[in-house]
Amino acid sequence: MDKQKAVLELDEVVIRFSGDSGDGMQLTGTLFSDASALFGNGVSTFPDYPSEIRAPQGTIGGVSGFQVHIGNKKVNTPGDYCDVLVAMNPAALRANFKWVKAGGTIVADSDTFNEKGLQRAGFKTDDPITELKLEDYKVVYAPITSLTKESLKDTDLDNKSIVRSKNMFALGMVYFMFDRPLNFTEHYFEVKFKSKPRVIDANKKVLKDGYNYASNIQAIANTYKVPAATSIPKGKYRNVNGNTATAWGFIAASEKANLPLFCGSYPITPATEILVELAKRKDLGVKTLQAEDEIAGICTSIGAAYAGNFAVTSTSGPGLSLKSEAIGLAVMTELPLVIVDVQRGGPSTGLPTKTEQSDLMQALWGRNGECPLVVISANTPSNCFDAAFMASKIALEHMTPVILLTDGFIANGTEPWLIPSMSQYPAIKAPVVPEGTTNYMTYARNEKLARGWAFPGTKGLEHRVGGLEKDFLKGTVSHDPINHEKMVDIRAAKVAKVAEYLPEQEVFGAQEGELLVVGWGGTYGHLLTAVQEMRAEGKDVSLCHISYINPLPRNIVDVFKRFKKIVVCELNLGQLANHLRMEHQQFNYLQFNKYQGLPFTIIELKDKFNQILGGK
Amino acid sequence: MDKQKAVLELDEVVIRFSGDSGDGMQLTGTLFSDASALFGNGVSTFPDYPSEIRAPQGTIGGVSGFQVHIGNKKVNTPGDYCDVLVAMNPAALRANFKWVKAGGTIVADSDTFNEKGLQRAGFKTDDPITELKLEDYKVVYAPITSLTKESLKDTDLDNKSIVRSKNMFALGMVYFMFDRPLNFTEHYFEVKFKSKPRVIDANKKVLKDGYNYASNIQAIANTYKVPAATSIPKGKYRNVNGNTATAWGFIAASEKANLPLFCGSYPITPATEILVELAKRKDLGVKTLQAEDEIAGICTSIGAAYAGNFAVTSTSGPGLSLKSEAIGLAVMTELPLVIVDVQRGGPSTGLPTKTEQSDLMQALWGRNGECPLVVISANTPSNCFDAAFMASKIALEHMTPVILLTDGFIANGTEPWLIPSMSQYPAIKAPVVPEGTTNYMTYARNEKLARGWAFPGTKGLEHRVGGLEKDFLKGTVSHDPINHEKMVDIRAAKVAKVAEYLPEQEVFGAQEGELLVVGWGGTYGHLLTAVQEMRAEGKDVSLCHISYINPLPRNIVDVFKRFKKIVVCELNLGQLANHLRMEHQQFNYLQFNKYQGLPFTIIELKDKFNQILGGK
Amino acid sequence: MAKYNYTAQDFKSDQEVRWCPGCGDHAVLSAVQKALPDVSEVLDYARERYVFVSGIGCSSRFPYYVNTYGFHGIHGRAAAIATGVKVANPKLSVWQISGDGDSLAIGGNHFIHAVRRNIDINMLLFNNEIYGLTKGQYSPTTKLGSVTKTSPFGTVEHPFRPGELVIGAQGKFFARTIDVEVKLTSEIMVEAAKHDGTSVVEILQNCVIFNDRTHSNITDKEFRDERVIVLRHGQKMVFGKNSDKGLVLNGLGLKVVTIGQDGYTLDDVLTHDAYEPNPGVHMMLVNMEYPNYPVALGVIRNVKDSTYDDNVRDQVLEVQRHAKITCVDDLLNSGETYDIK
Amino acid sequence: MAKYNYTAQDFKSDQEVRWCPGCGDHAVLSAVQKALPDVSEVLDYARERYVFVSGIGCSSRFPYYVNTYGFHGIHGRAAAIATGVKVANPKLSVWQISGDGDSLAIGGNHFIHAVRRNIDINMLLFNNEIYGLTKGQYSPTTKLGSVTKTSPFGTVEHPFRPGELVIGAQGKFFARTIDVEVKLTSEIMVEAAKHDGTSVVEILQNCVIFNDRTHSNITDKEFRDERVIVLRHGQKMVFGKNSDKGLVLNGLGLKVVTIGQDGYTLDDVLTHDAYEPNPGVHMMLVNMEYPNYPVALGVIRNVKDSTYDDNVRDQVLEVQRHAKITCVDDLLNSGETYDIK
Ligand SMILES: Cc1ncc(C[n+]2csc(CCOP(=O)(O)OP(=O)(O)O)c2C)c(N)n1
Ligand SMILES: Cc1ncc(C[n+]2csc(CCOP(=O)(O)OP(=O)(O)O)c2C)c(N)n1
Ligand code: SF4
Ligand code: SF4
Ligand SMILES: [Mg+2]
Ligand SMILES: [Mg+2]
Repeated sequence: MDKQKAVLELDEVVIRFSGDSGDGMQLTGTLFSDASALFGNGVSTFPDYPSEIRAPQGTIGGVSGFQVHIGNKKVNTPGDYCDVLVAMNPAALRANFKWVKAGGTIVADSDTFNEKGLQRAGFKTDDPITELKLEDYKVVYAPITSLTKESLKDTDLDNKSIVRSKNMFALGMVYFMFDRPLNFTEHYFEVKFKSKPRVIDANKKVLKDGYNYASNIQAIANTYKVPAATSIPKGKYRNVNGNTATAWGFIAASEKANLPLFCGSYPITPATEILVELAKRKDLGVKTLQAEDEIAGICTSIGAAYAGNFAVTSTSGPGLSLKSEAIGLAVMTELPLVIVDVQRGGPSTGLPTKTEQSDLMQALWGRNGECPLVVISANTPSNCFDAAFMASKIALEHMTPVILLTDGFIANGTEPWLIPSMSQYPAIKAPVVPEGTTNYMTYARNEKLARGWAFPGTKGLEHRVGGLEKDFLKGTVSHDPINHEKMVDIRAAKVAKVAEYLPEQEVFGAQEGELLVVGWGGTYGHLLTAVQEMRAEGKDVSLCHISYINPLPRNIVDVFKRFKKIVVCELNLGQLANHLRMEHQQFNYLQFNKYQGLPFTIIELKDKFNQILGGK
Repeated sequence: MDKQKAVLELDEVVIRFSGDSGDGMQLTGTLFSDASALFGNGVSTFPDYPSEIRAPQGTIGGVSGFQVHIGNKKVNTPGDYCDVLVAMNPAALRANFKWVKAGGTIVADSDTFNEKGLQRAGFKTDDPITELKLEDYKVVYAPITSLTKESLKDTDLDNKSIVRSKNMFALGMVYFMFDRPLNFTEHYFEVKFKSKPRVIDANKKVLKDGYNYASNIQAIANTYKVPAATSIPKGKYRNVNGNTATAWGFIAASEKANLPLFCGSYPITPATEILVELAKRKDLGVKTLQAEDEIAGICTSIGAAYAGNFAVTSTSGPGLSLKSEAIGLAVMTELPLVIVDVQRGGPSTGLPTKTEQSDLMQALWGRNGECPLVVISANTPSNCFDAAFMASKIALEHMTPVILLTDGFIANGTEPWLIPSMSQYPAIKAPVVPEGTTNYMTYARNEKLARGWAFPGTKGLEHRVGGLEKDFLKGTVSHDPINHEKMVDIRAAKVAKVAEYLPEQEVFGAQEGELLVVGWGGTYGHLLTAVQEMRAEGKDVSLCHISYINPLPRNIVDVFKRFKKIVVCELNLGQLANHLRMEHQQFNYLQFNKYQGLPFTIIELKDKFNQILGGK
Repeated sequence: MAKYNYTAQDFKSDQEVRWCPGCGDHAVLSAVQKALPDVSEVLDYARERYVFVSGIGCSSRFPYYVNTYGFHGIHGRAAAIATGVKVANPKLSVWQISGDGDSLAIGGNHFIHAVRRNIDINMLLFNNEIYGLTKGQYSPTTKLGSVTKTSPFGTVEHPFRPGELVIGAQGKFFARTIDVEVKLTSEIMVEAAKHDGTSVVEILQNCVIFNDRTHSNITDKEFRDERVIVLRHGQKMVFGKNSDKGLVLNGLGLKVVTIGQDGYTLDDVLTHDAYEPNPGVHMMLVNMEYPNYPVALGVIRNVKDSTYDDNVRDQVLEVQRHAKITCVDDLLNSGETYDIK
Repeated sequence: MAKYNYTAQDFKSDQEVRWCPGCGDHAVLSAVQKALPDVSEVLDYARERYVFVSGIGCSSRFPYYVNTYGFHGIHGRAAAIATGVKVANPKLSVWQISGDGDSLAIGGNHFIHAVRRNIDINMLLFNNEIYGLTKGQYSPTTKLGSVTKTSPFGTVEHPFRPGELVIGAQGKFFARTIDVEVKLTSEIMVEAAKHDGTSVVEILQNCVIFNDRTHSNITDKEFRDERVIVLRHGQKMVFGKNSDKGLVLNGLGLKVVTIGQDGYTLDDVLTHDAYEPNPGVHMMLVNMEYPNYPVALGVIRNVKDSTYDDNVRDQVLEVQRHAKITCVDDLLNSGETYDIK
């Protein structure tokens, strides 16, 4: 090992914290990323936790990880591979070593690398480093558990609490390695444990002792410095994950539409936090109803929409399946409703805590009959806010259900977000029928082809809606064949017409050329980074990342035809590619697909693009 | 009116019986079609009834119709327009006049054309014929109600029963018009009312009196004769509708597979009769469970499949929506299961008693995750038997859920069916794991990529399945990324592989040429007739009617490339066309779509095909 | 001092009523249309405040025929839709219309959860013990052994007793009536409307086409008085053409006695207490079946408790009283933020 | 004469048990694994005859850990899947494993219908009053006012009492136990297995992570004896560390008395009759709540009635005895046919 010590300046670095589910790795990673964001770095994070709450201690099944990517400019992904891995036990090492860059640094708690620990993690020898062929890596074995105990032996904390503080010792070490100030984290302790001064002191002490220990030992070869970003816009920031941003986007839409927000929902990983976030907002008058199941979730929302609230429902893939029939009812009754699907690995229960983009076809087609609706997607954690806002605006102004697709990766991932002001957002004007309107025709339409929305309780607008086919104007039940044909057409036309009110598709990079990368949803950061890097290398690659999937942007054909080749990249078997084949058959769509429950890596993307460019 | 009377010989004729829901038109039509079938005609029928059980008497909403097409050779559709309309009241006339061929014959019960009746039916004048511009039609006003009363005045039947017999009077009239013997129908009375000789006599009398009345009056210009078909294969026949044939196809598969049949289902129009038919078959050991809802319907079936029964579940579009999530479970657990969807007009509750083909995309894609399964369709009422048999064979031999799509039109329609012998059908061999097998690997696969099916209760084969992603071999839960990718691929490959075991696609007509008509499902009779007629007229048109939708037949590309133009005809907005665009993007697919809740007419099909041929 | 002066006519819509002639639904519709003017006066509800929500079934066409707001939902989901309507706008008077299949088969889960939450809606359960609209399959209330389209050899399932299920789900209001008793039905509708919380009204309804006379052994005029007992809070539990029969306590159960016989006097007869929270006696009353007992009609259980919609409203008000965040800008700027300069 | 001589070990699978350390599920698993050898002897079940069916939730991972057949279903559908398994092969001994969310929230409908049908399965309801797997949202059994992830200001819903709901759905067998009482749980499992029909066993289970100590005011060792009563058929309803407390009838209700005080003797104390079909007393027993009453454990209700699976089997046999159609060829040629010559 290299014994020299110096402060090296880096453009970016990726750190992965990993340990048992009970080791507090999510918190440790969050604190590190918050400190880095406050320091002015570009930051992107991704938690990676098991579907068990707490699998048996020390086993691979129970390993919980949290990856942080920081940079001296905006970073768009949490990073493919990490420079530093913190492994609180052998299982964490075993589960994560393949994510460490060749020659990277591994900080391990040597106290846990005993016979029992190694065996639980499935090691066959007492030399995990050799066993995993990590001889060329920089491994820092530190007795973190015993040092933590030592550090806190004079406090009156019980033993369990003391041992639980070891993550802060590790964090202190990492802070030293990356030349980070401790004050942000110390401030966090002060707020969090306001009424328990002794706990504050203890945490500060462990953190500091970890920091000092790292500075004292010779094992840490270098410390790194990732300077604050200069290219990042100035202003007030917060870190935000996709689920919180989604919830807040709905609340923002409710404010702009001046309609109470109602969310009928049922918990499901990884969408639950949207409901959790909304439930907190009684201060803003948000009503959440945790229903008995997903069907009741959407049906209460449909009832609320009929009654004049702005209604949303949140779920993940299996829940979207259950909501299918009721979505059809919302289409037929032409009520505004946003259904957000935080996609996860499928089919069936599948891989509930892993990410995937495999619900697109279900969103487009998963209902009986010709049953069109708007489908849009979100790109990044903070973009979930805008996507939720736009989904709401479309639903309310066009009187249609909208499915918003996010995914586990952006739902749980965080990034710094330049806090917007609501004054920057457009008004939302639903076609509410005013009291006093005479001769209200339930299915008469405005220029958007939206019907008028009359609220129960309003005198003179009494009317009936339902799931049977509707008369073209009156909205009464109609079995007339020609009326049905007209209604099928107009429902399709109404959705198609939304494109006229949406922004045109933008292209990152050259506006014409060799290769157009097409993507959608949560792969944005990876696709952008890959394209950026390749463009920096002089390659003729551009990115067309589609947010509006149905209807597609009105200029999409113009965009496509300016490129020689198109490659559609998705975390599924090619669902957007198929959608494009249906909508715009004239183009040849190459595909790049991955379905491992994991995001793309920049490396595999660039390999693929280079191969396509080379193979022309 | 032409006063001459003669027996004219016709190749084919279409008769439509229509009246109030309570007027017994379904029975009347069925008796006429049975008599014609027994006589040796080609026959095809279609009932057309309202979604109300019994709407108010005399209103349009309550009109129930039954159309019968008979010919001197096999007829493939119930006919576009009718030669003769029987209208038991003004509402029936109003609802059906547009279905009468120009100049056709209308037989009406003049007793019901009073002020009240006309008004209920929405006539504004007392002259419905002029009001509907039917002056050029042959209208036979007969006082059917009073003549029926007269006919039965000496019986001891109560008045209500007497009036209810008027349909038999009308039937007698029609029998005269078409020179039909009465004995088949008389025999029916004898069987049906075995223990009530007076009822037998009364019915025979009314029928005869109707016959005689028609022969006596001068109003009936001609009687027609449609000779028995000579081209129809000889043998033992029965009339069958699609739902019965479907149910029987499952029972046949159960016999061939030597596995008990289980059906968990929930009633829904127009699929209910499958469950009804299966419930009758306790004699053959069929177990039906009328579940509390569609989800329980499929889940009990999945449980039964796990336990080693051959399991099916029946539904229509909204029910298929509800089953989505559980279908994913069947895909993941790789259990055999047939889901039959009798399609109806959508979206949502839509037009429950009308036909449509708009659930194809839902069948293909309506589930979370990458969740492939086999989708096949049935073409005609009697073909439902073979389709259900094949769906079962595929499910059981390939260990996969199969969705069988039929529709309201063929489910309720009937046609004569040359009764097959079970010896003509192939054996069904499910990959059941025998007791004594050692080292059973739950997800190890055979040459079809089907896993072995081990029945609970068998010693030594204890295993666990479920909805979480499965280990490639052992079938235990696996969160491994590469394993997931392998499993997504193999599930897709398993379904794709089914094509190797299916018949190649056949083409009716020339095997290459100008225009290939592509269709699927219940439009077969109409497409075939249109293509037959055009070929007879010397037009270069062929028909490719696809039964196996996913996977498509392995020679489909070969078929398509031999034609200059392809037109895909469907009762939806173009779902098969879109499926073909996804699967075989290289061809240009013209479309002809209709979505009025009605079948195609031969006329509109031929117009369209001629236009395409002309416009080349 | 009548404020609205509505008549039944005001609650008739222009839609043609499409039930079979002779269907019990007609009578129920008319009873409801007769009750609503009273409800309006008693509770000060203008016509536009009513919303009728239904599922799918013959009975579920009901909303089309009432001249106010209406939602004809999907099969089984009426309770969930109605819940959403009520929570979204608690000022509305929400009426759920649902058949025995709609509310107890496919809709069973929403039914028990609405009852448990005690959301303030009025649920009319049209119990014809059959699926009418789909033409005669058995339902969860069909009597054991009945031959129907899907049970050609008789059903093999024990039916639910709706009242028992309601109590099992913590129901606070349960009433029972029969279609032909229009006056009693109207009276019960008013009581249901007045009750805060989920009011379940079971209507023994005749389906002339597919299950004719299923209730006839208690509803037929000639012996109805002897086989039903109409319960009214605070009144003695007497019945019979001559009001000479009564219910008395017998150990832990109930017994039918003839007043004046075997030493029983009117004093021995129980007085109906619909307000008793303990469900014990109400459970016995809802479970009374002919021929051992008269079938109980009227409001059997009517207990005050907090409602879901009130609780939601109170909680929102309470939180808002102390709220620091009052608009989205506040929210976005709350918690951990930092400045990049 | 033991036939199988199984031990608990025979029912342990090779899968690593993945519940949190301290989770109540561990104890239940062990109780079941201890009971199955007994069940096998008593009912003559070989190991391969058991099938464990579950939904989704922490508790629903149970089947992976039992070395026999198992089906880990989808959320809420365990009762429906288990029903299908049992009807398909009535010889199997079917055990349903399900959490309070799985069986009473999303699975509520299948739950009440399985109970109503009296299908012969054993349902273990792991009631931790929380959604464990999804990390701590309230469930339909969460106490009113509880703060959870989705009720930051306290819940506003009245919880179900599972036993009450079971009786409302015509349940014939209901028992209650607590996770830590491994012996009692094992004993109840054997009783549940012996009962023909749906046997519902509510297990008061602790979720150490998201709802720690929710049952502790009755399960904590130091006062457990004073706050629970273990009911056994035919035995007096006595409880307390010194077995000096008992339940007596008090009008239409129950009352806790101390034997030897206020003139109460052991003779006054009720004897538990689990076989009584009339649900009156059982309803009171399942509803007893601390602090007014001790919480009832043991088999509270155990009533014989025909089961769905037996009825199905009997009907098939009966029909087949007179059957004219015995194969598909018969069927195709039955009814109206005709010859074209
Ligand atoms: C999802 C779904 N499943 C099934 C149906 C078919 N269906 C419509 S109404 C009904 C049952 C009707 O019975 P009930 O609720 O008792 O009402 P009734 O007609 O007797 O008034 C059924 C099974 C449907 N419309 N939707
Ligand atoms: C269709 C569907 N909806 C929601 C979920 C998410 N989910 C999984 S388990 C669960 C609840 C778990 O609670 P409970 O049934 O009480 O079991 P416990 O974990 O407490 O044992 C939920 C909401 C899911 N997996 N599938
Ligand atoms: S079928 Fe029965 S329930 Fe339906 S409208 Fe007719 S009589 Fe009424
Ligand atoms: S989260 Fe709770 S219920 Fe789930 S395993 Fe952990 S302790 Fe048990
Ligand atoms: Mg009904
Ligand atoms: Mg739970």
